[in-house]
Amino acid sequence: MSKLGRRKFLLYGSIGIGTSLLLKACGSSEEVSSSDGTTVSDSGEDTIKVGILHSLSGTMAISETTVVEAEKLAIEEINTAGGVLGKQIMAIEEDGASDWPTFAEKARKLIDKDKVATIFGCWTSASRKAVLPVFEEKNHMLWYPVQYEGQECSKNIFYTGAAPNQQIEPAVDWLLSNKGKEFFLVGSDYVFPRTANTIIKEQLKAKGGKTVGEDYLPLGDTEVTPIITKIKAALPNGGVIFNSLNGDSNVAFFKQMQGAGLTPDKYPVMSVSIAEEEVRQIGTEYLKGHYAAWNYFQTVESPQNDQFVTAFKNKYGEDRVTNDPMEAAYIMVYLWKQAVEQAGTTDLEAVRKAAIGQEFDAPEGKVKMHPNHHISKTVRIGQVRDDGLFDIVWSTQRPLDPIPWNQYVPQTKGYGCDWTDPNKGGKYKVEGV
Amino acid sequence: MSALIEGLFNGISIGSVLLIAALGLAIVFGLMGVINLAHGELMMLGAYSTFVVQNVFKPLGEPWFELYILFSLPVAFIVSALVGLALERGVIRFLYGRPLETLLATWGVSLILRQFVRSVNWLLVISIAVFCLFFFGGMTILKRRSNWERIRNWAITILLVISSGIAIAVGFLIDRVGQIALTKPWFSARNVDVTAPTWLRGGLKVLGFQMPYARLFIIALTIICLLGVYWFLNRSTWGLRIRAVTQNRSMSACLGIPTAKVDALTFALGSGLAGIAGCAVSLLGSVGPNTGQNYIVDTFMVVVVGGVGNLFGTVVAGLSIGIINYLIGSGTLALIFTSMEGFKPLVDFFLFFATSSMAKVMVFALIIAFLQVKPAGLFPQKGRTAEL
Amino acid sequence: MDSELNIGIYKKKKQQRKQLIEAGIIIAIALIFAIILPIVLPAFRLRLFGRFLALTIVALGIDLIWGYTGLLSLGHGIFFALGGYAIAMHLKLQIPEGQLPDFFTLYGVNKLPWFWQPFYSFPFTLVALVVIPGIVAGLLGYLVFRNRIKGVYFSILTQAALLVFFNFFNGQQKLINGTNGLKTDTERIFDLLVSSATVQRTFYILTVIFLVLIYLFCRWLTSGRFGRLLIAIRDDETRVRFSGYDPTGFKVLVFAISGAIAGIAGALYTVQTGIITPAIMQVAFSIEMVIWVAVGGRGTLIGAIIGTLLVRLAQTFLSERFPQVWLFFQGALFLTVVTVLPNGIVGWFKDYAWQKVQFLLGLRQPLVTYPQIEEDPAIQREREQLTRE
Amino acid sequence: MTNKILEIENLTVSFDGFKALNNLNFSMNAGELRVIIGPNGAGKTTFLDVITGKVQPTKGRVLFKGKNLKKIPEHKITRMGIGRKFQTPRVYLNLTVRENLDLVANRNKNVFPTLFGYSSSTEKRNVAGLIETIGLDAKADLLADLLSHGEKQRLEIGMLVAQSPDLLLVDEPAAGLTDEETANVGALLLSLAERHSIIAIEHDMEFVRQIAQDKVTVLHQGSVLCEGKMEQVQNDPRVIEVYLGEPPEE
Repeated sequence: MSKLGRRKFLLYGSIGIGTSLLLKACGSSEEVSSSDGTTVSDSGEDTIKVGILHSLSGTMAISETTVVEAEKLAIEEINTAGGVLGKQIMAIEEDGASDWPTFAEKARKLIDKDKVATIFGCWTSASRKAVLPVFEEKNHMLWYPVQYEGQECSKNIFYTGAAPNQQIEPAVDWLLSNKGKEFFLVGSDYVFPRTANTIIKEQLKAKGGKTVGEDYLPLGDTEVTPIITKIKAALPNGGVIFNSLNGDSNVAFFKQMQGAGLTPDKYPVMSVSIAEEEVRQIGTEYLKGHYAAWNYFQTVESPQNDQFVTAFKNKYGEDRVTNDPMEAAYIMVYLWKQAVEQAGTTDLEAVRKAAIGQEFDAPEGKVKMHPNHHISKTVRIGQVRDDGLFDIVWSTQRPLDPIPWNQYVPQTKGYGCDWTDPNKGGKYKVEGV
Repeated sequence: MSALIEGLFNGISIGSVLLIAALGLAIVFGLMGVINLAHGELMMLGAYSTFVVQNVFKPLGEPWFELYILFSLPVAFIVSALVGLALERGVIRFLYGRPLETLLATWGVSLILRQFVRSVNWLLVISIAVFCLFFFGGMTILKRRSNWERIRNWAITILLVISSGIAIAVGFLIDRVGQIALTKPWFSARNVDVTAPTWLRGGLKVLGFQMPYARLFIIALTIICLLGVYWFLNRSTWGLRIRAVTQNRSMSACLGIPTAKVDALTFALGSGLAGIAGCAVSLLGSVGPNTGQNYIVDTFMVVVVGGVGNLFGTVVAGLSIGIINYLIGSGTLALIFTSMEGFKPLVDFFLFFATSSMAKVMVFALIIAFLQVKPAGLFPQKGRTAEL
Repeated sequence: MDSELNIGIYKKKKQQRKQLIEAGIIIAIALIFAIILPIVLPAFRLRLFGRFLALTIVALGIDLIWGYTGLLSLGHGIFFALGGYAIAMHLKLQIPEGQLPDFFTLYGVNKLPWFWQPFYSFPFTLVALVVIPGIVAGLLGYLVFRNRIKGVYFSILTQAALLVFFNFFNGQQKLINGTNGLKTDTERIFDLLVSSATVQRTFYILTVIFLVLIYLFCRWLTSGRFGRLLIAIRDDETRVRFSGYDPTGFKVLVFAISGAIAGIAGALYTVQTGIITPAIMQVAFSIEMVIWVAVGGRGTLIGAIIGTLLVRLAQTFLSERFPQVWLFFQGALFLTVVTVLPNGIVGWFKDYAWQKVQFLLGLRQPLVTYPQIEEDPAIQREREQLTRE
Repeated sequence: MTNKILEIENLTVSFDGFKALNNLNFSMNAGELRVIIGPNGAGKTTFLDVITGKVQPTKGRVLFKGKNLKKIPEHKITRMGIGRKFQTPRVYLNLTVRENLDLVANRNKNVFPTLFGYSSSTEKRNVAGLIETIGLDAKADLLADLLSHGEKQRLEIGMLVAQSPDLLLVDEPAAGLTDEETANVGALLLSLAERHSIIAIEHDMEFVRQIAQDKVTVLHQGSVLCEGKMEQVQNDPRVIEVYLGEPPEE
C-alpha cells in the first residue's frame, strides 16, 4: 500500500470511528432527559409521566414559556393535593426551539422514549400541524392551550383555547352593534390571521358589515406606514380595525398608529393576540382605550380566579400577570387529571372517552369538554386601562359551545365533529343544515 | 396636493429609518470593507440602552422624564461604540482583507449578543468580570517577562483555561449561595417597552394629515447625523486620516498615520451610529433580542444600491428605496393607474404587490434589475483601484 | 521522451491505485451507514441521523461553490426548500382523483393551481426536484455574475433573495399553505405510509446512496481541469479572464449544480422530517450551512461531511441539555473556526495533527522536499539498486 | 493597413473627470517589439487595460488586426490573440506549474468542453515543452505558491506563450528581480519577439536598453510625448524634462 493511500485510509478510518463514538455518546444522552432539576430516577409505579412540549428558545419562547409556567403550576398544585390516582405527576420538558420539525422530533421522543401519558404543548398552528401526524401515527394525546383558527378537529388533540366562534365571531358581532360597520383587517402574514380574516369577511358579508381593506405584515416587520396610509384612505372618517398581528409587529403598529393620529375614539382596534403580557411589552400609553377579545382576563372577578392569580404570583413573582393562554394551559392539566381519575387509568383510549363531558370551575368560569374535543368558554371583551389590565366591558351570559368547523366559511358550512359517535368522527355532514 | 405631500412625507420617513440604520454600515462597509452582520445587534444594544435610560429617568419625575430621549442618544452611541470597539480590537482586526471570514465571524458575534441580552444577569456579568480580571491581569503580568514572545501561545491558552475555569467556578458558587436577585435576568427574552415622552407622541397636523412627531424626530436626527458624519469626515483631522487610510493604507502608514487607531476609530464611529439608529427605531417599533435582525438585510441593500464608499449614494438609495417601498406597499401606484384608462393589467399587477410582504418581493426584484444596469451602485467608485 | 512516458505510466498506475483505495473506503463507510447503523440505532434516532446525512449533501454543494469557487452563498435555503416542496407537493397529490389536498378547501381554493398539475407524475417530480432549484440558482447566478458582482456583494444578494423567497412562501397560503407548510408524514407513497418504518428505512438508505453518488460526482467535478479552473476562479478571477476563459459561465454552472444538489438534499430531508415549511428558509439556517463546511474544512469534500455531522450532533446534544448555551456555543464556534481554524478540522488535521500523530506513533517523518525527488523514476531505480546491493 | 497589428485612435479614458488617457494615438506593426516608457501616472497601465478590455474607452477606439475592440469582453479579446502579463506575477498559487500551464493551453475554453474534455496528447506535449523552455522542469508538479518571485515571472510568461497569442502585452517584467533574473527575462522576451508582436512597459532603463530593438514610445500625462529609436528618445529634451522635472527657473 502506498504511503498516501495508507494516510487516506487512516484518515477515513478514524473518521468512521469518531462518528460512531459520537453517535454512541448521543444515543446514551437519551437516557436521562430530565426536566428542570427533577431527575428521572424512577419511572416506577408511583409516578405518571407527562410531556411538556413548548419552545424554550427561539422567537416563540417569549410567549410559550409563560404557558409552561402555568402548566407547571397546575401540576404542582395537583401533586400537593395528592396527585392523580395516588401517583405524582412528573413533567418532562422538551424544547421545540420555535422550529416546527423540532417539535415533531421531540414529540416522537416523548412518546417513544419517555412513554409519557399525555403531552401538553404547542402554541403556533404551524407547530401543532407539524406534530399532528406524529400523534395520529402513535394514536397519542395532545392538549393544546391556545386560541386558534379552527378548521381542525383531531381525535388526538384536546383544544382548550378558543375556537373562532368563541373569540373572533362574538368580537365582530360586538363591534358591529357598538362601533361601526366598516372594518379594516390587519394581520401578520401567517395562518391564523389569514384564516381568521377569511372568517371575518364571510361573517361581515352575512351580517351587513363591510370589509374595506386588509393587509398582512411579514413576521417581525416593523414598518407599518403603508398600512396606516391604507387605513386612512379606506376609512377617512374612522372605523373599526380588526388586528391579528402577532408579537413585534404589534408594538410598531400601535406606536405608529398613535403618531399618525389614529386614536381609539375614531379608530378602535380590536385585537385577538394581545393579552396582559403583551400590553406591558407594547406600553400602556399606546394601547389605552383599545380593545381585546378573550375568554379570560386577569381582572375576571371570581374566587377561582383570585386563587389562580395569587398562586401564580406567589410562585413566579408579584410583578407577573396572568393571561388567557396561561389560563387555558392551567385548566387543561386539571381537565386531563379529572379524565384520568374518572377512567381510573392512563390508558389513552379510556382517558379520551372519559375526557368528554368533564366540567371544571375554571378561573374564567365553568368550562365543559365537548364531544368535538373543544371546550365551552365564556367570551369577554376588555378595554385597556391605565394600569395595563383590562376593563371587562362585555361578556357572554354563559359559556358558548365550541364550533371547530366554521359555519360562515362556505367550504366548512354544515360540517361538525363528534368523537363519541364512531360514525361521525372528525368531520361529518350535520343533518338538517 | 395633500395626498402628494403625505405620500412624499411617508416615503421619506420610511427612507430616513433605513438611512439612519444604514449610515453606520455605510461607514464600516463602505470605508473599511468590513461586512458587519452584527450591525443589527449593535442597533439592538442602542435600543436597550434607551430602555435603561428611560427606566433611570422614570423615578425622576416629570420634567426629566420628558427629556430622557435626549440623554439616551449619547448613551446609546457610547455603548454601541464601545462594543464595536471591542469587536474590532478583539476579532475584526485579525480579519482585514478577508471579507467573507469577517461576515461569518460577525454573524457569530451577533448570535452571542442576541443570547447575551436574553440571559444577561448579575451572575453572568460577575463571571465575565472575573474572567476579564484574571485573563487580562495575567496577560499584563506575563507580558513583562522577557521571554513573552516565546511562551506567548502557551501562556494565552493556559490563561484562557484557568480564567474561564475560575469564572465558571465563581459563577457556580454564587449560584449556590442562591441570591435570586443575582440570577434574575435583566431583560429576559421578552420584549421591553420603550415609551416615547409625551412630546414625541401624537403628531403635527398639516394640510389635513398628521405628521407623527416621532417620524419628524427621526428625520431630524438623520439629518443631524448625516451632517455630523460629513463634517467629521471632511473637515476634521481624524476624518482626513480616515479618508487617507481608506484610499491608500500603506502610504498612510508611511506618513505616520496610526492606521490601527484609525481602523478602531472608524469602526467605533460606525457602531456608535448604529446605536443612535437603535435609539431611533425604539420610538417606532419593538425592542427585543431580535430587533436588529429586521433591519440587517434592508440596510445592506441600501448600501449596495448606493454604491460602496459614497455617503451621498447611500442617502439617495435610502430615500428612494423608502419611497418606492411606500408607493408599492400602500397601493398608491395601483391607485395612480386606476385613474387612467386602459391600464387594467398594470393595475392588477400593482394590486398584487400592494401588500406589505409582497412589496418586499417587488422591491428586491427592482434592486436586482437596477444592479443589471449599474452593477456597482448609483455612484460607483471609478479608476484603476475600484476593484469590486 | 522515453523517460517521460515512463513517468506518465508510473503516475497513472499510482493514481489508479489511490483511486481504488479511496473507492473501497467510501464503499466500506457507506455500507456501515446503510447496514449497521439501522440495526444499532433506535428508529427515531436513525431518522434523525438520516436527516443529518441529507444535510451533509447540501454541505457538499456549498463546499463546491465556497470551498472551490470562492462564492459564499447565504441563500442555499431557497434551493433546499424548493427540492423539499417539490417532493412534498407530489406526496400531497397521492389522493383519489378529483380530490384536493385538504388545506386548499380551508382557503376556498376549488381548483388545483396550475403549477401543481405536473406534480401528479412521479418521474416529473424526480426531475423537478433537481432541475427547478438548479434553474433558479442558475438564473440568480447569471443575473449576478453577469455583472461581475462578486465576493460579499454576492453573499448579501443571496441573503436578500432568501428573505424574498421566505416572505413569498410564507404569504402564499392559497398556493402552498403558507407558514404551515406541507406535511408529508401522513401521505402515501407506492401505497405505503410515508412515516412507516419500511419507507423511512428506504429513505435512509437512499440518502446514503445519494450521499455517495454526489460525493463521487463532486470528486469528479473538482479533480479534473474543470475543478482546477474553479480554484483558479476562486484565487484570481481577473487572471482567468485574461487566460481566455469566461468565468461567468463556469460560475453559473457550478452555482446551478450546487443548487440542484441542495434540492436533492432538501427532498431527502423533507421526507425524513415529515414536513416542509418556509421556516427552512430562515436566514440563520442558511448561514449555519456555511459554518458546517467551515468547521469541517472548506475545499475538502470530506471536510464538509464531517463538519456537518459534528456540528449537528453537537447541536442535538447541547440543545437538548442546555438550550440557553447553544446560541453562545454556536456563536463561539463561528468565531473560533474563522480566527483559529481557518482550514477547518480536516485542514488542521492535514497540516498539523497528522504529523503529530505520526511522530507519536514513531512513524517515519516525511522529508519535506520536492515531491519530484520522491517520484522521479530515475531516483527510485537508483534506490532499488542501492538496496539490492 | 494589413500589417498593422494594433491601432489606437484618439483614445481618451476619464475617471470622474480625471483623464488617465488623453487623446492618445498609437499604432504598431505585426512582429514589432515596442517598449513603452513614461513616468509614474503617465497612463501606462490604463493603456494596457483599455487594450485588454478591462477598461472601456470614454472616447476613441482600439483596433486589433483591424477589428474594433469596443465592448468586447476580456476573455474574447484574449481568445482573439492578445495576451497580457501583469505587473506583479499573477499565477494560480494553489495549482501546480503543470496545471497552471495546462489550464491556459486548453484549446476550447467554453464551459462544457472544459468539463468533459481531457487534455489531448498534443496539449500535453506542448505543456511539457513549455515547462522545459521556462526552465521549471524540476518543479513541474510543485504548487506555484512555492516558487520564487523570478520563477513565478517565468511561469507567467510561459502561461502567456501557451495561449499562443499574436500580441503580447508585458507590464514591467523586470520589477523586483535581481540583475541576473532580469537578464534571463530579457533574453526570454527577445527570443519570444522572434515569433510574436510584443508591447513591453518598463521603468528600468538598463532593461529597456537591453530589449529595445525597434521603436520606443514615451507616454506622459495620458498621451504620447514622443516616439523613436532608443538613442533618439534618450536625447529628446522633453523626455529629459518629464523624467528629471522642470529645469530650475533662473
